Amino acid sequence: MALLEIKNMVVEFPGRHGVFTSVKDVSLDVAEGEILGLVGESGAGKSTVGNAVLNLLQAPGRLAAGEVWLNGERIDQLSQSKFRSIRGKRISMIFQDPMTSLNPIETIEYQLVETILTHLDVSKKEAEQRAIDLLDQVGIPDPATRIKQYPHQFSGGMRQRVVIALALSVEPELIIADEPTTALDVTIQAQILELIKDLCKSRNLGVILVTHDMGVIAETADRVAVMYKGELIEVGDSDQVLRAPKEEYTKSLIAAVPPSNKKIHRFPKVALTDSDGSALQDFDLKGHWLAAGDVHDATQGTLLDVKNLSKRFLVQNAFLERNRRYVDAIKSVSFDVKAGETFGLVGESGSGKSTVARVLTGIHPATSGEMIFDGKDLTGKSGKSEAAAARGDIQMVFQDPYSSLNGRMKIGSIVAEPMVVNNLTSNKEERDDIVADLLELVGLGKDAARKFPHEFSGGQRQRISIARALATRPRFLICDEPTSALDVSIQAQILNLLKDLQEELNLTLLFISHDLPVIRQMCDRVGVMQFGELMEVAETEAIFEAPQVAYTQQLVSQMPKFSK
Amino acid sequence: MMYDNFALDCFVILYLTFNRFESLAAKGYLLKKYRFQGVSGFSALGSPKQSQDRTKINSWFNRVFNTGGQILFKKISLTASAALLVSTSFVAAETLNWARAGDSLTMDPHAQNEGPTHTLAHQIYEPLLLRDNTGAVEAALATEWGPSADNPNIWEFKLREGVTYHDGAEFDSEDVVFSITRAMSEHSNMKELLSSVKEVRATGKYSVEIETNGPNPIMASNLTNLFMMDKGWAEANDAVAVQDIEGGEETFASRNTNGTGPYKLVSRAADSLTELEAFDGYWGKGEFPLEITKINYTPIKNPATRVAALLSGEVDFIQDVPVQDLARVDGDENLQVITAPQNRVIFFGLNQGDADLKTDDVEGKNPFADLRVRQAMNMAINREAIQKIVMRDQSIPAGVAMPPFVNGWTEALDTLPSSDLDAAKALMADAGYGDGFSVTLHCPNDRYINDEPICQAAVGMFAQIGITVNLDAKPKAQHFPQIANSETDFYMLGWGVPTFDSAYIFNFLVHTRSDERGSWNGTRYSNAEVDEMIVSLESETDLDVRDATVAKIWAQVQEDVLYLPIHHQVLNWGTSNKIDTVVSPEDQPKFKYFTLK
Amino acid sequence: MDMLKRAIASDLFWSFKRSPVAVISALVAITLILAAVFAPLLAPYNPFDPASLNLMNGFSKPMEPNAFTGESFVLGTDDQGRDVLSTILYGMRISLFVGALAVLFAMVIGVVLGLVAAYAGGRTDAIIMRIADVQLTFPSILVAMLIFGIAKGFTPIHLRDQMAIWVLIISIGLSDWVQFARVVRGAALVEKSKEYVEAAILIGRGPVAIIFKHILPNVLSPVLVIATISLALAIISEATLSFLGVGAPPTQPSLGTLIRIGQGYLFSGEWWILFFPAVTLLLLALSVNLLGDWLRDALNPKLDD
Amino acid sequence: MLSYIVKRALQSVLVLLAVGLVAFSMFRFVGDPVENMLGQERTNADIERLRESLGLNDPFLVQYWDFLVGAVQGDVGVSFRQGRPALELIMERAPATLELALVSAIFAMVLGIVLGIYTAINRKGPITNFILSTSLIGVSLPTFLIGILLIYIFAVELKWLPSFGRGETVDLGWWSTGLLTWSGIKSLILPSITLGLYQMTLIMRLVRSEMSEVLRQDYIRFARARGLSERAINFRHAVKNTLIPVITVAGLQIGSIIAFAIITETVFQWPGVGLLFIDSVQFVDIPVMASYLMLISVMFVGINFLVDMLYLAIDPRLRDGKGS
Repeated sequence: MALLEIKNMVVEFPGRHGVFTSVKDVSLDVAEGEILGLVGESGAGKSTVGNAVLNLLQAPGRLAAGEVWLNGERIDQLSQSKFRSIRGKRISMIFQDPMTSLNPIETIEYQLVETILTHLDVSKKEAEQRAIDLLDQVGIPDPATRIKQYPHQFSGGMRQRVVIALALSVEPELIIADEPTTALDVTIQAQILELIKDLCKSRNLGVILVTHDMGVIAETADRVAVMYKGELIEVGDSDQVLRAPKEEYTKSLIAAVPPSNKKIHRFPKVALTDSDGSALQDFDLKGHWLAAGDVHDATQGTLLDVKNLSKRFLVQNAFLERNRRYVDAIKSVSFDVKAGETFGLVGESGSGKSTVARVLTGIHPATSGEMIFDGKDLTGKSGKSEAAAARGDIQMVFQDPYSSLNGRMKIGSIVAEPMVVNNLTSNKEERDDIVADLLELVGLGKDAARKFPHEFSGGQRQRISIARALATRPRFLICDEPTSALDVSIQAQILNLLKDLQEELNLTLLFISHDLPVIRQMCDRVGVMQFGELMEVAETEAIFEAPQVAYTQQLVSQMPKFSK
Repeated sequence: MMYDNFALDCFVILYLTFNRFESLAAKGYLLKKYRFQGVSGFSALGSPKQSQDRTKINSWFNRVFNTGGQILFKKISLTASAALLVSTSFVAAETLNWARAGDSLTMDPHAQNEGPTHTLAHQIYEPLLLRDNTGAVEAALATEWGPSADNPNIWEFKLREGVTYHDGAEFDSEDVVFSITRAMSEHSNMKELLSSVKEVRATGKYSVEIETNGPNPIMASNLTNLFMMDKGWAEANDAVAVQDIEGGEETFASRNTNGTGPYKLVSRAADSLTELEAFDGYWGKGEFPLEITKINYTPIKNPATRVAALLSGEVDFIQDVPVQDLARVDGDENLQVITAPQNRVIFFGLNQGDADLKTDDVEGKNPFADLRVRQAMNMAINREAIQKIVMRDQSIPAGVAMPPFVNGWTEALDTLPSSDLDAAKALMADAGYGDGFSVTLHCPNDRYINDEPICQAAVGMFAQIGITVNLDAKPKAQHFPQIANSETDFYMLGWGVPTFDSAYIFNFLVHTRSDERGSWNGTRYSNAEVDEMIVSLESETDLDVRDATVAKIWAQVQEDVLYLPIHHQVLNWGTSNKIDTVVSPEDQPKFKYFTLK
Repeated sequence: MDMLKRAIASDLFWSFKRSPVAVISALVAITLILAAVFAPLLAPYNPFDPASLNLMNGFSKPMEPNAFTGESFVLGTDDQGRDVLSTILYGMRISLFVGALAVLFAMVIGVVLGLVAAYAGGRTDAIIMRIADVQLTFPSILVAMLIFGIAKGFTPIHLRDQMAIWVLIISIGLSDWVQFARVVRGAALVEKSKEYVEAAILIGRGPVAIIFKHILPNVLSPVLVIATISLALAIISEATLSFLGVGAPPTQPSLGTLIRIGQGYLFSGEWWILFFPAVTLLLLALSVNLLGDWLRDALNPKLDD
Repeated sequence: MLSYIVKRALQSVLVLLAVGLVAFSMFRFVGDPVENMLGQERTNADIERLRESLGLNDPFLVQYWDFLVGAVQGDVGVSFRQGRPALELIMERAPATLELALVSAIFAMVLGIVLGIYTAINRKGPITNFILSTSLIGVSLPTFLIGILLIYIFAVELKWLPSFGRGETVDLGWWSTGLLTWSGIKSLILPSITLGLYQMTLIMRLVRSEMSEVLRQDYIRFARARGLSERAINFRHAVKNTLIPVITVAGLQIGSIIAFAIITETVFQWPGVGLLFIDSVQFVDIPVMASYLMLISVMFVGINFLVDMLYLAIDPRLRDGKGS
């Protein structure tokens, strides 16, 4: 008998445009000691399933049909008060973001003890001891001291351990982990996944691991359930589903995942993925404005030369110099980028990779160091106009497709703005033509110019962002995590687009990402950053196959492996 | 005999004052307009016992005239009248909760010359002479007084014997000399009233004389708010000098009291609560009703709250009842309203002296300089409508800027101008302002009864003859400086006459503005002939000549339409039914006269 | 037309239609505002024309002929013989005019300072927010009384009678800008950290263009909410100031002045002089407040349940 | 921590200086005190002499300097109206205002927080809608009218409560309190409701929106997922997190309660500093006006400072965010 059995679950959200069915007739089961990976892209309904099991659907969502059985007992019809004795005690949940999952103004002890006392008939003393033991079990050093601390005194990974301790505090039978490692860095992610796996096996827990990350599934799950638009597409053993998917959707989904073990030229075009509805047009660039001029072919060899670049931020101002606090975001970083190549920067959060991009583009001034672009000084030391002229050739695509476009401007104005500011065109007609062409080029069609950003999906917005970046006819395009907020299938399309544009327009790319497999697919050479320092620069394949520095070795070994 | 004339002068003023009451009352001029039966001060006058007093006084006055001023010292038969006033002997502790709009500013009796301050002081301190609740001058700490037979510049006073202060000290002539000298000192606010005094001398333990720089016929009137302090107490407590507010000091006397009055101060929190209780050693025991034994005095600023406190029974007596609430108060079974004409006339002043007005829209000309415009405006004011609607009958329309109590007042002068719009328009057209003009009217909004609504109503009335009046109504603190600094061309002013004599009006309102006179004359009116006549009043010893001059000045003022009179104010007191009193025309209740039903 | 269609199709309008409170308050508010705007056409009399007034009409009861003149008024007349209905309509004009301009004034100052503080940061931010603190120390009542005093000192005599309204606008506006500044600063700090601002810097936009062209449109929603609630507040503030004697002049009374005048007749039985203006003010302020409330919830997507 | 306090204190002094300057420069225009200080019988010569002796003819900066020098020594001058040191007057009246403000603040806070929490937990429903709509009436009518209506109903018609004043007070040293007598407490009821109604509505709305926000946080969902009771979630987790931002606003509100007491005190003849201020404005009693404004700023700055400290005490994130 399965630990948890979901039978024909239907979840509905009544809304303005009628009832939206988020989960359609899904049946699943989880056994003791088993990790079931629930995978799918955004909107697949995978998190909703988890919430529905625990009766935690956000209003106005409702479980419209289906049954949930826990250890032979039907629980979906229980009253809220009876259900409370199941939550936490028999089924626990782990949320995505450890930074927000803990009450910031109570100690860890308070939150643990409170949970224990809610469910177990033990004394306060016993509960406190139990809480310390729990922290010990999830791998928090010096638990007796740290238990008195507040959440903000823990790092992200440690907090997720606390969250897990909380979820385990009264020995539940089942844990629903909703994207438990998405907010964490690769190295921490590996540790947390390892912890979940250990606990599952040692305590004979059932685990539902909800995730969008195929690599995580491949590493962790015993069985996989694939969801798409509320429907369960395919269930099976991890190996079988990932290596030999039966269903078309699963096949195309897996095809879109960047493999960690090899470099492929292009992601295959897939039929059933959740496409952003755009199609890359065949576009004749010959004789076009974008390809006009000969600058793009002019330079060979090194296009950008960065020497001893440093950036220091003031984090706490004070009247006296000695009381001010600074943080060194980049410490004496040197690298060069050759014309036409894609140079990758990889690193975990806080490694300074995004700061490099912002200093290069002039969003932040450099504290010290040199940046020579095509023979011109970017720091402005040898003349502001020289730097400004060079900067016109450097453009950037940002990480967050939602915040990188001004929601109050029409797409046409957004794309045209760089031309207006830099007086690149003589009149509005010319500008409108170029905007139309750019939107065609990135596969959106010229009608997009009259719409507002909120009318587009994430992938489409990234295309708009790219169109804007191309509007000044740059030679050097910086992509700062351009796909980290996107689903894999969309990511595949955007990466393909970037590769196409690079070829057609002879662009040089600086590609910044925390995602090692993506780096492997995109880059010719890679620099690895940690704590503001550049640890290692090498050819991409060399980094992955024969990392030289210990940190790089750790990164590569701990990245979720999804090989094809 | 010269001297007799001075004494007479004083008597005449008093006589005229009373006579005015009588004649007004007799005509029903005041009475017929009151809605509230039996509550007007003058209907009280008509009550048997009081009219007896009045008759006595009148007959006595007549005697004075008939005997040609043989009597140097006058003595009002106070004992007799008091005996009539006191209906019953002492009642058990009776507390009166009393509220009015403002509080006394200081307990130092000479530091402020201001209504609420004097009113409170009157319960605690006493002057040599005072006005009783009917307005009649009565003996207080002086029992006899009058100009000296030998020297017209000297007034002689006989002091009451056996009077003690609240602390037990005895009252004598030293205290009088001390107090009057103190009131004449630099920081005293009472010194203007004593500006004619040259010296004060004790001529015996219980006799005092005041020497003036010239004959001062109205000395008695100037002394009715001049309180007597104990010299010993002041010296012991370092309170000899009057508090110097400008210099930023505070004295013992500004917070502590030691008077001879019927009530002594128990506690005081400024703007909040002042508690008084009857003084056991008061000399007037048996002479006055003194039925109220305890007084709690609270200023309540907001009119609605004040009325609410009366309606809810929290206070027994409020001094300023908004006219619209009189009916409600009088209709309450536990409350009554009593009214009396106040010694105050309300009028508009016009800048007729300047060549051009700052606030008008006429270029290069001053429309107010044209007599016809002033006449037209005088005719445009519908005084009866203001009385009926704005004042709810609680006013007496005025034809002259002089309260009826004042020497110089005649019925003829106070005749209302005809309210003839067509004639007014014709005058305007004659003057060349057929199409009207615009001007700003400055008005206080916290000084007189319904001051702002009166101005507002006047705006509508002037509009009828084509004058567009912009109304600028402001608190008094901002309004009065505009008059003083000649910043207004058209303003409202109210004038009370504490001396009951026309000269007071002329000095401040009619004389050309100069250092010593005309300080309240915002009209820029300057008539050398009139000025000369005004100055002559000060030393004119012949009563008939003086009266003739007064009449002449008034005739000129009226002819020139110097002011546009509106009405004489009427005072309203709202009290609990158990209280029996008349309204003091100076709005100064003196609780020793209050009786309880 | 396109705009209208978009507006009707918008989520905001959808949530509006579903909220009966919002619909009713909008109807009431719009009716009152229209009545005020078209007062000269709707009002049976012009209470601001002193020549047309007859003092003898004073204190007429609603719907009853006056004892002296025999004239009859729907809502009665006040102490000056003005038709209460007309006075309310004209008074509402003054109240709304003062309220709207005061809010506009506060909004312009608050939004500009808030944006500058957020964008510039550092010392500029500290100075602006410190000024805001000082401003908060002076409650609106004090500000108004002080400004009244100052304005009197600086306005030429012949303009002083018209000064009141403008002083009201400035003083209510001055005491209100801080909350605009605070909210805008908060919202702008969030917007400033967004990547579209970096994108704008990158393409060479100057700070002024970034502040006003990029950040400003994105912080307008909370500004709109505050503006609505401030409007109600400003109308009430004006009434309160009128009680302290620094309100609209009695010859051109606002609703607040009417209430100040009317409260004197609460005990005397002439209830209509207070009642009708008070109810109008209540309806106006309440409906605007309720609209603001609804708008706040509707514009906060997180609360959309 | 210490440097933070010193910094705040320095800033406060700057604020006070600024307030002093503004206050002083503005009061010059409120009116002319001379007119009120002299009786009706004053001559033009008297006016000139008094202006001179009050220093009103001195240049503005000289007057401000004198004022500042005095203020630093705790001497802001003597009331033109009552002839007593202005500061002493203010301090004598402060207890009345502070008690009124305190009771109003407690009324506003307690009711505001309770109703705010109720309406946040029960977001829809007839009671919530009723509370939300009727509470708006409190902010849709001017304070003075509410006060007068309350007097009319409870004092004049029902005769339950006093219409004015503080009732009997008891002196505890220099502090006079109305909280120890029955009549004092009865007298407090109407004024504190009048004064607190507006703040109550504000606080209620603030609590409601903050708490709605908090209830959407992940840690609340996580608490629910751990099986904690709704009671524990709402009152142990949500309320505490809600109250942190509420403290700031509530602090500011108490500051404005003291200032808004001007109106309430006028309506109820409450013998506090607000009433004193209004009397002073009408009398152009510059020293009292200036002291009042300084008092208000000191209070405001003080409350701000207290709020900051309270914030530090309550929120662990700030507590060692500053220290470490």
